[in-house]
Amino acid sequence: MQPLIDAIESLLSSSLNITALAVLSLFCLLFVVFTGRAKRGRRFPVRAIPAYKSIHQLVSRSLESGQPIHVGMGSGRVGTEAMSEALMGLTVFDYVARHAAAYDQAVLGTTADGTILSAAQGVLQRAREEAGFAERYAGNELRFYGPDPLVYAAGTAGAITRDQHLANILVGRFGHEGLWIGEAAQGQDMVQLGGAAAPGAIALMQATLDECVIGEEVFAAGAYLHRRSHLGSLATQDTMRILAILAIIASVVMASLGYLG
Amino acid sequence: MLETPANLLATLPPNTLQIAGTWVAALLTLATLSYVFGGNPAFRLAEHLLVGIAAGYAAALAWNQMLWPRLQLLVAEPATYWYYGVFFVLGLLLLCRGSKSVSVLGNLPLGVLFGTGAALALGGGLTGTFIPQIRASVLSVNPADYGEGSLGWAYVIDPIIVVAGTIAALTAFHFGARTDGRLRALWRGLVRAVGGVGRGLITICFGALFASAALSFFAILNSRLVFLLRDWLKLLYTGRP
Amino acid sequence: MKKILPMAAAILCGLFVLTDFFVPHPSIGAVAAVLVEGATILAAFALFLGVVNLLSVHGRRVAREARGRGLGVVLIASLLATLAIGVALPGSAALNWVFDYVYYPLQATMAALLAFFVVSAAYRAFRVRTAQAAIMLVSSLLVIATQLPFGQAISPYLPIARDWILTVPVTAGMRGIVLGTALGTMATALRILLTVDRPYV
Amino acid sequence: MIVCPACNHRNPSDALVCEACGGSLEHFVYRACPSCGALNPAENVFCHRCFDDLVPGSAETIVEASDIPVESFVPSEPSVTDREEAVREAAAPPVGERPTSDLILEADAEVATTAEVVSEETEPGPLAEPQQLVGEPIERLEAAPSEPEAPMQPSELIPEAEEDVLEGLEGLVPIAAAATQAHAFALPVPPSVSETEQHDAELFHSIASERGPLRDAARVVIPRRARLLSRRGRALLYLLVLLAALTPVFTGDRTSLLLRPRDSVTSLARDIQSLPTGSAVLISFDYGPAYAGEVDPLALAVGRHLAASQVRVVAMSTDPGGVGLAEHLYRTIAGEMPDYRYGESYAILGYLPGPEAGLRTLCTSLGKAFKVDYVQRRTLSELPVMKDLTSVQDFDQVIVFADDSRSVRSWIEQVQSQCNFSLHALVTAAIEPMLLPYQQSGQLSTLIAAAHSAGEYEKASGMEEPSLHWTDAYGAFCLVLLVTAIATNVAYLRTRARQRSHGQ
Repeated sequence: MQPLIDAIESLLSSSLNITALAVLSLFCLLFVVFTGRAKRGRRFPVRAIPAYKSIHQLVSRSLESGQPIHVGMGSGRVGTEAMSEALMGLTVFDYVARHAAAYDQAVLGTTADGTILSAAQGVLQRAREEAGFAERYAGNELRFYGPDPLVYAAGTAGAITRDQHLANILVGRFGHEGLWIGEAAQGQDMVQLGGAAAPGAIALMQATLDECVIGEEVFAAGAYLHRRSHLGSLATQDTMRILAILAIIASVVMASLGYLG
Repeated sequence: MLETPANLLATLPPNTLQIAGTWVAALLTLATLSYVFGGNPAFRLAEHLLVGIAAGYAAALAWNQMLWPRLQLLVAEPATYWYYGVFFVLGLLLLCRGSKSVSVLGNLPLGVLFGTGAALALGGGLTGTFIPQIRASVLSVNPADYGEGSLGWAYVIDPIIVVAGTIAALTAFHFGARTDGRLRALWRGLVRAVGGVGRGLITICFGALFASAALSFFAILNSRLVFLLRDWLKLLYTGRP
Repeated sequence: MKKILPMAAAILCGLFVLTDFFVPHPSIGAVAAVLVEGATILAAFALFLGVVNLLSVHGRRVAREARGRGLGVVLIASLLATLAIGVALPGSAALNWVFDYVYYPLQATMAALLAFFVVSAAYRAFRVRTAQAAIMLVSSLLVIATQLPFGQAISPYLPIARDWILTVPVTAGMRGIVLGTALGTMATALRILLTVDRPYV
Repeated sequence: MIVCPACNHRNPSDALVCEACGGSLEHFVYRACPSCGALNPAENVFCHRCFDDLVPGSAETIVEASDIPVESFVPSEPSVTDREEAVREAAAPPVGERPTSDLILEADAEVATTAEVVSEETEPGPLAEPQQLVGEPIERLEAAPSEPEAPMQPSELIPEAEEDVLEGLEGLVPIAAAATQAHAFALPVPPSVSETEQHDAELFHSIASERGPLRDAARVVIPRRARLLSRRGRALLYLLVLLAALTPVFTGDRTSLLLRPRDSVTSLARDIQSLPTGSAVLISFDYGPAYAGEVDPLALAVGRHLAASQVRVVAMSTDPGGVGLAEHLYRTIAGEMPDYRYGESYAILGYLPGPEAGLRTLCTSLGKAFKVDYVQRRTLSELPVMKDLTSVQDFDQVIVFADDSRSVRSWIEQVQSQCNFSLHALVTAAIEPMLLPYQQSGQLSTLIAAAHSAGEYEKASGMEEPSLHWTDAYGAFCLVLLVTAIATNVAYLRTRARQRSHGQ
């Protein structure tokens, strides 16, 4: 009993903790409600994001022309806070790999981290098995270059320029290596898309890539590509955004009137 | 086994390794820089060398710093450090991903990794970024708080830009696009207008970050050229290396 | 079982680590610390998986393809040699030599190439086709001009102007991006913890 | 029931593989777009052709893509309201300007707006019952050709689209699948054809054989930018950068005489100058070899200044590569000053993995974070330099050299917020803007962008050496960027003028 009381006491001891817990509970509640609605088929119209549309088109075109698409999943590591960006790279790879597998075509995935590599291996193997071409699963469709970001850039740029790829999609945690890969592959006849969450990386990537997803849009990859259940989390994010803006406005008004410290 | 060549190297004159090293480094620098004039065999050699050495170096570091010390602790005091044993077994399961037939065994360690990572991302995003950043954007926009008379009015512009800009930039990411109904259309127009301003601010931010990064990269290029000219060719005189 | 065990592991690990953020209690903290440390151990194992992948991809290239065979050999040899020196002689002069004279210059020069790439990217980004490109052009040139080493000598107001740009409009834009990213990160993490998204099974 | 796309065999709805030909059925689940009728893979959220939402109505239950139940291959039907929407949309004037240029680059912006408007403004209502649909496709197909045209893509960019046998059929992927399916057994004839199936077959045939709208769909608008820079232009640009970096060799670096330290640099130099002999400074080398070129000169200048002021220095790193750099740097400094010895004047503790949790232990005990030091492998208490230094609070100043804003943030959030000390961040120029808010709030005592600060620091600390400032180069680089901006816009205006004259 005592440890529990201690735990509750320590929870209550910090105002940040209480605020955070309240926000988290609200977030969870909204998330469960909206995801349930999305799963039951409630519509949630979203604005168009050109880069994701292009991915749809590129996948169709790749199936038609037989040219593979490269998906760069960056250097985020699963098991750290970089997981969420890394996971979005994996989601895009999942989408591309499923389509490629269904038509028994090649795909290329690269990453700078072993944990993403192992997750991506599972994704690709599953896609090949589900498509009925389990024997086509080969180790060399997923490549590891790294772990340093620039090593990843050099290795990946080399790999995608050696063979003719239709497109180069870079989604995940990227730093300056996004610029490196984008510019090194510029001479090739290749569509380049991508996105990252860090402002420093995205400032460079949007200068070099044909189309770019920025910041929060990266985390919508699943909803825009093939995971309809993710639409629920977009609705949650929108609601939380409105609440956050209202909170900022209310606090600013109170602060200006002298009610807050 | 490796001690013999190491000892042999130690018998060479003191500066030999350093001079050889400078030459190797300079040639590799030139090979890499040659990429500026298009891909060529020298660059490809440098690229492959880098990929190989980086992976080998990182793996050696992971072994020396992460795995070997913990393995020693586990062997020495299994009762205290039993949990290292658990993670070593999970690690071996993760290695099963390399083989097609036993790949499914890797799911368990990946579950652990994704669960831990998700919690770190959620907790960090909430307590490290979301709440502190919202708190940081709560600034007084009352001119009286910034000084008397017109001075206060002049200084209050900055917090107003920061607060309004933060809200606008946040709005730029809004996903919803419902248009049915007049009220919704109004809301939609508002979101678009504010989001447009936000997108402008985000672009200013990108411009500034682009310029800073360019400066950073140029400084790195300079340091490589200084290495070539000063340390290798000894063309530039300076008091110190 | 094949699916349930990893899912249970994910939820359980996630709950412990998450609780640690809100309840600074020593026993929960200890479990969470073990899990976070365990994640780094697993990442070290995963690195070896990556090394195996590199060896197999390039080994296959050496064995089957005529083109680039020599390069594959260089890669494999340099990898194995560095690994052997690093494991057998940690902290030795030989490892330091590899770091100082091979690894460091290669990495640093790869980064130096970014100076060229950033200019050719600017050629694309500075083309004033849209209002956004114009904003980008103006703000980049302003920031880089105000940051010159002799800026202070030209006018003491240049650094002040730069600081204003960076602390007012840029901070506002960046805060918007960061807040949005935090929302996205939280939603993504929640999808894992509530097993809406299961990339591991 | 699922019709196998390869051999038309009808399988029970829970079949995973076709009973007749053995092909996989799992992925052959298609959904017809409610507004244009194109078939899309079931996972798509947008129609690949008209970009409309494919989010279905309440009649269908949605499940995760990974466990999509196998549904009929028969396309689900658009409702009456959808049809009206489609007609209305078709009657509306084409939105957005059709690009006249033959440069796809210039078309991009317009393409994006067209697509955006279409996908945002048309929203299909809930799907209705199938019996409402008799006679519907003809109307819809009549309406279809007058739909806003997708912008044309220059044929030279996509020659394969012109030559492809399956041209125009890319939305109808099952056909492609059937073509790629190598071995099919006998193709069993369906026993009897119901009215709905007949209708579906007609719809399918009419869509497949209708060339007009599909031709547009085949010219998928892929945002491929024409190569703006020719190989020669690129080489010229790179040559300019190289020349800019080499300017000081030709000009003798004259502008370095104008160098005047900025306030932040002066204040850091003053802080270090005011440290009494024997006080201690903790330096964290949180940068890797890639950015060492930028940070090293400043780190060297600060290190020399500390050594000259006889301040004890303890170095560590949260970057695996940083320890090697620290050791290299201190070997250089120790080589210059004979009485500057390891263990007495300075020590390198090593690499601290796991930035967040690891850094937090620094507040309680250095010995817990680092069991032994990096160079001599001795416990910390054995080193004379570590006298009276047990936790991070015992240091007079903490200096962090970093190439990643996250590591500086970890220092602020995990260490500085827990135990009070003055923290100086000397970082790459690339991440400096991201840390400015922390300097404004006072959490960082100093924030310096390394790029060209080494020279300024040497001036400010009075330790000036005849070392290179390389100041001219930065000025030249700024000029190169300006020239680039002018060149690209001149080129752009010229192309536009040429296009305009072609248009007339």
